[in-house]
Amino acid sequence: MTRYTSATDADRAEMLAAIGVDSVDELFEQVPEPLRLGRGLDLPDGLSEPEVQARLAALAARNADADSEVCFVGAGMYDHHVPAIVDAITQRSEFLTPYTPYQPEISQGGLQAMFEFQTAMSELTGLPISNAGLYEGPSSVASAGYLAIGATGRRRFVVSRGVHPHSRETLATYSVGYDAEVVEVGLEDGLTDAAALADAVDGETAAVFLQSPNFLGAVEDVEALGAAAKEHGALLVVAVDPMTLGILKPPGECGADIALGEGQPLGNRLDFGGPSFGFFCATEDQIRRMPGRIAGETNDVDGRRGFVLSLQTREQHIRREKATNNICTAQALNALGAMIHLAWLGREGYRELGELLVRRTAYARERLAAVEGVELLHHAPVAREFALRLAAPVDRVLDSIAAERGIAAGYPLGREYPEHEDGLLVAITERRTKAQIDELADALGAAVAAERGDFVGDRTTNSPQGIS
Amino acid sequence: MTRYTSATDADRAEMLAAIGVDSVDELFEQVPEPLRLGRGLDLPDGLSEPEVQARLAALAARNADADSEVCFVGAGMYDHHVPAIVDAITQRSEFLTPYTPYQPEISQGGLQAMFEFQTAMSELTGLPISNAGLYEGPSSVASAGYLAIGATGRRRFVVSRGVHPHSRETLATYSVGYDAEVVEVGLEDGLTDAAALADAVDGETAAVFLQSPNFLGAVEDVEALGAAAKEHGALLVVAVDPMTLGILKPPGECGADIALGEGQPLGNRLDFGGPSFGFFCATEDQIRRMPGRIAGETNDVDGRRGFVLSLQTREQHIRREKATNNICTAQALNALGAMIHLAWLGREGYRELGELLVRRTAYARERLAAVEGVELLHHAPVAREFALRLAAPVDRVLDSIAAERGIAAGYPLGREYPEHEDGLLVAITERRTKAQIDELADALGAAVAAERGDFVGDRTTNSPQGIS
Amino acid sequence: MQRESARTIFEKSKPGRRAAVLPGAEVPEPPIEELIPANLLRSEPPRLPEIAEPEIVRHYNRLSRRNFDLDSGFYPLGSCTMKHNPRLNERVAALPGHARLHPAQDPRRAQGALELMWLLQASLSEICGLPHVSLQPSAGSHGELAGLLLTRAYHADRGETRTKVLAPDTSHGTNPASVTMAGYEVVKVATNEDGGVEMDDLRAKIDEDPDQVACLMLTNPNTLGLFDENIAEIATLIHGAGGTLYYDGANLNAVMGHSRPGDMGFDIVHVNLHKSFSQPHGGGGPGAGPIAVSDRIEPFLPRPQVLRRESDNGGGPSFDLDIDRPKSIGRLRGFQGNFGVFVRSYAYILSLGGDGLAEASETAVLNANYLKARLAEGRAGERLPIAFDRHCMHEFVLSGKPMKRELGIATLDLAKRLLDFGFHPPTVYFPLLVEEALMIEPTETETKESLDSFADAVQEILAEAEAEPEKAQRAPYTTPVRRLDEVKATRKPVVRQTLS
Amino acid sequence: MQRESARTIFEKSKPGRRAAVLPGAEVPEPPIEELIPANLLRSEPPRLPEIAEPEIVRHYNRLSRRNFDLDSGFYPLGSCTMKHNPRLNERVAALPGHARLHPAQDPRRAQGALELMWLLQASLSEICGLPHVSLQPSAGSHGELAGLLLTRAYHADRGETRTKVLAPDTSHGTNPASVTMAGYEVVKVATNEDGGVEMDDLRAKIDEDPDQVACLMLTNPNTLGLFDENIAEIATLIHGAGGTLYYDGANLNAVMGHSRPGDMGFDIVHVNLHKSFSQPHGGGGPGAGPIAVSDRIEPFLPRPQVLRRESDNGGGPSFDLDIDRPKSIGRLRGFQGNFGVFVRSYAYILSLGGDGLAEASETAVLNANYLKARLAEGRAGERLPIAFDRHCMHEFVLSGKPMKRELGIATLDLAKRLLDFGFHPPTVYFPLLVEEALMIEPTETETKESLDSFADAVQEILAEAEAEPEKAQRAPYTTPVRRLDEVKATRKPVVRQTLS
Ligand SMILES: Cc1ncc(COP(=O)(O)O)c(C=O)c1O
Ligand SMILES: Cc1ncc(COP(=O)(O)O)c(C=O)c1O
Repeated sequence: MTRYTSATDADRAEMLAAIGVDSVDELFEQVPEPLRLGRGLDLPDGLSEPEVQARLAALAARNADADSEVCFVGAGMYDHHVPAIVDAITQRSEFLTPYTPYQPEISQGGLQAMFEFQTAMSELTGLPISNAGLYEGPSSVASAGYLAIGATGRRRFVVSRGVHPHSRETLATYSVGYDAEVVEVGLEDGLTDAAALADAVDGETAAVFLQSPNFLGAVEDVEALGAAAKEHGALLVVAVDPMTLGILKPPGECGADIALGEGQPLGNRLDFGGPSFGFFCATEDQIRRMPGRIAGETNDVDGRRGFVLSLQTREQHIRREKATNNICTAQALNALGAMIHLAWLGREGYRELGELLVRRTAYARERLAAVEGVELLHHAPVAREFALRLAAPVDRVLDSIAAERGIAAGYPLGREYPEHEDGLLVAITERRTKAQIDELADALGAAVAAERGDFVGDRTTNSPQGIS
Repeated sequence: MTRYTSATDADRAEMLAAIGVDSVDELFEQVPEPLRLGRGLDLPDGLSEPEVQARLAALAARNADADSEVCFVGAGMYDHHVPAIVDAITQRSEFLTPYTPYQPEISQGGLQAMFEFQTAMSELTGLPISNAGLYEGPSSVASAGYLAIGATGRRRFVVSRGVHPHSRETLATYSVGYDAEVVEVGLEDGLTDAAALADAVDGETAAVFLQSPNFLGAVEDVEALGAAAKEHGALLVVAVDPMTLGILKPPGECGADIALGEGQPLGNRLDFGGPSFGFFCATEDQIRRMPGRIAGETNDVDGRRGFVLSLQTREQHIRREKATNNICTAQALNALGAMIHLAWLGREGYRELGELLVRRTAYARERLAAVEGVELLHHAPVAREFALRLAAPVDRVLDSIAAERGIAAGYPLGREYPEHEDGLLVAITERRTKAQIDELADALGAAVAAERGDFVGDRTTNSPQGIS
Repeated sequence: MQRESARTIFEKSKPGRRAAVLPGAEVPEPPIEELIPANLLRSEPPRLPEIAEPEIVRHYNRLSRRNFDLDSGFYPLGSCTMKHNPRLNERVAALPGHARLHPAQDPRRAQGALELMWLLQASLSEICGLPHVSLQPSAGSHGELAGLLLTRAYHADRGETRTKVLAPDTSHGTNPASVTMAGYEVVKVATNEDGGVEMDDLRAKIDEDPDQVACLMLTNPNTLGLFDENIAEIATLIHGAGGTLYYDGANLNAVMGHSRPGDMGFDIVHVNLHKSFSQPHGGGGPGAGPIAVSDRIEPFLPRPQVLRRESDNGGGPSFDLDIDRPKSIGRLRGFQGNFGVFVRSYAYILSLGGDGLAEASETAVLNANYLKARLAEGRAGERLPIAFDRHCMHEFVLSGKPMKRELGIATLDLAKRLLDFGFHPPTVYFPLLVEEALMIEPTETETKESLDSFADAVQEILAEAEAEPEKAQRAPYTTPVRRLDEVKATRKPVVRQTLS
Repeated sequence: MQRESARTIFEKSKPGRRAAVLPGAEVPEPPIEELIPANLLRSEPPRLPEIAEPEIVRHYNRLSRRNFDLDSGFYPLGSCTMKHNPRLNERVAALPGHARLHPAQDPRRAQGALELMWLLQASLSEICGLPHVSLQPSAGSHGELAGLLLTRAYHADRGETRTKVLAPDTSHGTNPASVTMAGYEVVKVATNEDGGVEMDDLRAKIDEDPDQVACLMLTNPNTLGLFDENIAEIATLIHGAGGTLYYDGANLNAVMGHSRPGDMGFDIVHVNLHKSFSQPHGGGGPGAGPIAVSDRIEPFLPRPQVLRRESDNGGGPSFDLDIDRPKSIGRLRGFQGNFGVFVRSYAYILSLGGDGLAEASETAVLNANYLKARLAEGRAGERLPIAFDRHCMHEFVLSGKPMKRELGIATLDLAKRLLDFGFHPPTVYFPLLVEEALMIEPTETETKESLDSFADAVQEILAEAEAEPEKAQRAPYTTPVRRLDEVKATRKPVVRQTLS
């Protein structure tokens, strides 16, 4: 008997007898001898529960997490408060342990939650159709490309450089398979270059991809930018941050055909990047091209209301090579967490949260831009994240602030935007207080000053370089 | 509307109308005007969920807990591993949020769990009757005193000094109400002085109280000591550590009338001392004198098996001033945790755990006693905890080891035993590895040496005095 | 809820199965007999179940589905304050700094915990209107015992010995039980037609032998849900006789931020953190029963007490545990009390704030009066009259006497029939004074819709009973088990499983 | 399970209610229009539900009770490996150092996370017998797509363009779907009478145009639960044609520690961490689909890859994220993959150890063969014959064809009737090749008792159907809803709630 199993020696004997073999080895004889491993796996012996826990805790202790540091890093995933009821509910066995609701009669809980989730996401984005969730943000962007090819028969994507770099890269990766071309349009003072975009879109364009707020935090004028797509019959695909949709005009009202995004800010942990979920909403006419599961309302033989996986004919189980997407296991539990978070926020709370983010962000942006050696990287309107330019090496400033103040000051834009080696992206959530913002301003001032001193003059000042 | 409530203005208006009043204030008019507070409570304004969490996390961060220190402290509560399934199950709403199972038809889950718990505790102690749990250890000792008075009509308790100091003090506190006398019997080389005990017990003695392993970790010969109680018709009450009963002879086989103890080591967190639970087992003839809830098996009108709160006629709801005890709300959830832990350990695992504790304890005792400046405080057999004598001030040694090694080295016996100002009590659990024990030996050697140096000679060595 | 037949975990056991795997010994493994004398050892391990982890989880998950809980629906159990249990409180209580803190930790390394206790004490002190608090008692009844021992110590300190504790006939059973445990004699005081203390009877009981009056224990609002308007006069009488006035705080949820026991004249108050302060009830605990007391009682408080020291050097204050309290009644239990409960309740107080607590009480009172009004209508108004017809506070008591007489269904039948409608029934047959009593406490966290549907259910059951009383008499029908034979369970108690 | 009628949370909404209270702004509060141009702002907030916290908890707790889950009972869903989900893994995944780690954290301050990924990669590499691992794919199908894009990159790097991917007709639907997404054409390969690849057909399909063969995707044991004994020869053929061999690892649970895909000749393997490695299925995710590959495929792996650097100064190794991979196919998603899933699966591997994994597979195979034997008896043996009569590995496929013909009840009816017996039905109507298929995978964590009672239930349903086929045809009866109109749901899809 190994961990989590029940077969005692007596059980084994009875079972082997019923099967009519003498040993389990006999059952493995169908594996040709040369292909049998013939040795134990070269892995450590199993450990007891307290030992495993100690081992994992020791690993975890070597990460600087958002409890041990004050986290101003965003770049697509945000340190939002996850309401306690989200954990309490999603950890219930009944939600945690079943699989995809193939048997709707005994899966009404999960199916109804999907239906509610779809309703909520549809409300958020202003588009009538939502699926029940995809893997995460960037691969959802890539899936939108697949849909657009199917819908338009074209194979050319025009993508704003304001779209998350991971999304752009994922779209490019997938596009090799799609045999599609990806054309990028640059930014001007933080916003998608409208003229360049209009130039880039043509009659061969399957879709135009925008993000708002974009990666630099700037709120795009999606409606205006989208005109080029409309004109040429391309789909308008807009990636959005679900925490801003209480405030910003929903993509559905801006002419978007598809609105999608990374769902992490809604009820999901940071988790070093996953699992979270992607949401995916579209106009009515795309319903049979949607990727992923969709729950639908129906009734049972007694007329009782119920929910099922609807439109399964789009999916790979039935359509196989003609499926609208290959996605199968997705992120149901994460989408449930989002729905609970949204219900907890509620109509008013959701709007208020958006307002809180916008106001604290405005305060932080002004406060930080006023720091000596710090200036705005762009002047476009922002909602919850903004970009600065530092007059000192960004990585060294970040190291110093982390080591001395226990603050993760932001995301160094140079990682993905060579043109912004001096750029720092700062994100705000409702967990970032005024006091923390003020301390960041102070820390940034001190660190930039120290590094500039270092840089232009004396290199002996003890600017920290190690990490805590 | 305040937090967690639902009454909107519209609701309020409708409800007031139905009641026939104009305002809620009118309902409060039954409180005479001079007794109305007439001002707001002098408490801070309510906080949002993330703020409350941050506030509590900041407080928690100022405690050195058994994750941040290696904990060799015992003294009645122990740093055992709580299996993950204990948390997962006890946090289910269905166990967490109902109250006492007054309506058995909709409380079969809780009642059956109590019945299982009683069975398990009865097995552990070797006594036929168990209740469903009391507050915690020491007050269970005091409750045994009340039972003994009722059973014998006598009002004199003889208590070994090996019984937990908190238990002895609690018994003394309650005994003022019982109008009972408490007589203490000392220890000899760690064990209850058998001759003194025999002298102390007389025909007026209601009960003899022993603990095994006792507070100094020594395993008592309960059977031999108990003879004095038997002889004089006093009840024999034995406090036990539930983690040792896979190994040690159960009190029921040693002539105990009552076996009880602190339940924390079974499936309960340290929690700075509570909530945990007390267990309380007795011989058949005490069944109608037992304190606390007892679940019993019965059947429903259709013959279906079921469980109810049985023998409620003992309890205060029915018996009022004649109740066997005043306890009402007890510690049901904590007892459930214990039952799950015991099921998880299982028959073999429970015994193995006892063996592991005994062996690691023997190793640690030998290892630490071999350290220069350290010797055994007593030579009696031990199971999971043992007492040392240090040749340097215990508090200073503890401070030093905590600050320099992040180890909570043990419990300073001087806190409760003035005769053992130089005593240190060291506890072992399955979480304490050989490596940790070895490090403790090393740390103890270094600290004792440093403090002795300090003490006899140079006070300038930098022995730490602050705390981390 | 599940209808499958009950099987205990012992019955699912099979020799050789197990869940736990333990760490290796790592140290020498001599036979145990070499470490502990054989005569002190156990011969056979206890017959704990042998079962693998997956089946343990299934077993207890299934059992859980045989429980009705606060998150399943309306739970108007009078006197129990079944209010919402915020999961935030569970989360903060589980932080390692709280949950993994050893109770014997050096106070200098447990400053956060001691400060939290101090802050909770200060909050309860303000809410109760009494200057000193001990968090030690583990539940309400433990607080009662503490209060009575404090009373005894207070009188003893003045060289007095008093023998009697007064309590109204509506008092909760723990009150008289605690009185006896504390070595006093209970003297019952009658209830007047407004549901309050019958003043003449009180005077008579005091005048009998004022020197023997140690204490009067009172719940206010009382267990009828009514505020005793004579409380000031009662206090004068008791204090005049030299007794203490004890406040059973089970009903504090009615008056938080509106009226304070200290201001009413009470000397000692217990607070059930598992009622007004949202600690989940856990199927019968854990809870906590802190006590708040006046200056004259303070010297006798249990030890240890949390001590706050201002810093000499301008830093923050520090906290310690004070055991040097010579007049203390001593300990009532081990360590510092149910700290995990303190964390939850303090989080709750922080969440609501002062105004929030006052609004919570307001809404509790509004909800109770609304439900009372709904149940004064129609059939319920006739068959289930209110015991004392006044505005109530946070709860109210109906009498099923006419219902029983006229329809032949007892309060118990109504309660059982309510189970089929998906409600937890009210507290029944308490207070004893009201015949066929139903004690209903909705709490502030229920919606108007829940109250309405409960009222509708009661009306429907009464209507049904007119036509078909057996329906209620034989209820419930839809629960995992139907009515259970409690008499058998007490006559021939089977309190553990027989194992082979 | 509950029978109450479904109401969505939107239907429980009432204007003005709310759960969340937000922190105060703390900063100046100008109108939002002063911060963001009005034309970019929303006019009306989305109509999210308005509801207080207690009712949200009740709503989702109630919904949960309308789900059957792994902890409710036997869940032999073929191809899905519904094994026990240890709660230990949930606990360690929730540690703040894991759960609260920002994905863009500087690798130097995320060393524990990167080391954990590296350790998991090393473990999967050993289990699969392939030297390199990328953890990035989010699920099995994502791994498939990765594998096909790797194949494309590999061939492109050699200057080749190939267009065809071969897959047996028993393959899972994600395989062909992934093939199309990756820009290839699917070529079906037939199944032989032993349930394996029909070698002649395979040769024919290859020979048609060997230069166009990019890849063969195979599940082994295949979706019939049978190990393809010709795998070595298959590998030779595919490699001979220049194609890659892709292993769909959904069935890895059969062979852990017994046989390794790398040793069988596979170039690319995906592993479903939510199957063999105990990640809970979450009602349809999250999961993860790491891929293991051979040396020749390694240069093309997605980026970033975890990099281990030995220390120069004798200290421990350090870890980094390598994005400088010029031949990489690029990213398949954001950040580093489903890290929380990695934590759980690594904890699982640590718990079982090498031998434990091998024993898990052994017991999975034992359980499947035992259940197969029990279902070869009596009525089931007659009406539900095994599709391919050999010893199976961890699962097996029965055909309901005789049952349908002789008793008039379809596989679907049997499945629905099983619901009334408290079981989750097997996977049905897959693989497509077997008529009226029932695909049964008990996993290693089930008890013999569970297997026996499932077998008994099947026998009983068949017996019942002889007398009364309508019983199964109209089943289920005891579930929260009965058979649902799926046709209507697809014809006139209602995929969101209409709000007023
Ligand atoms: C009025 C009243 N007094 C005292 C108690 C006893 O409190 P506890 O159960 O916390 O001991 C209760 C509740 O059970 C009560 O309702
Ligand atoms: C055989 C087989 N292949 C592929 C998959 C796809 O895996 P996933 O659902 O993780 O994308 C599955 C499971 O759903 C499967 O059973």
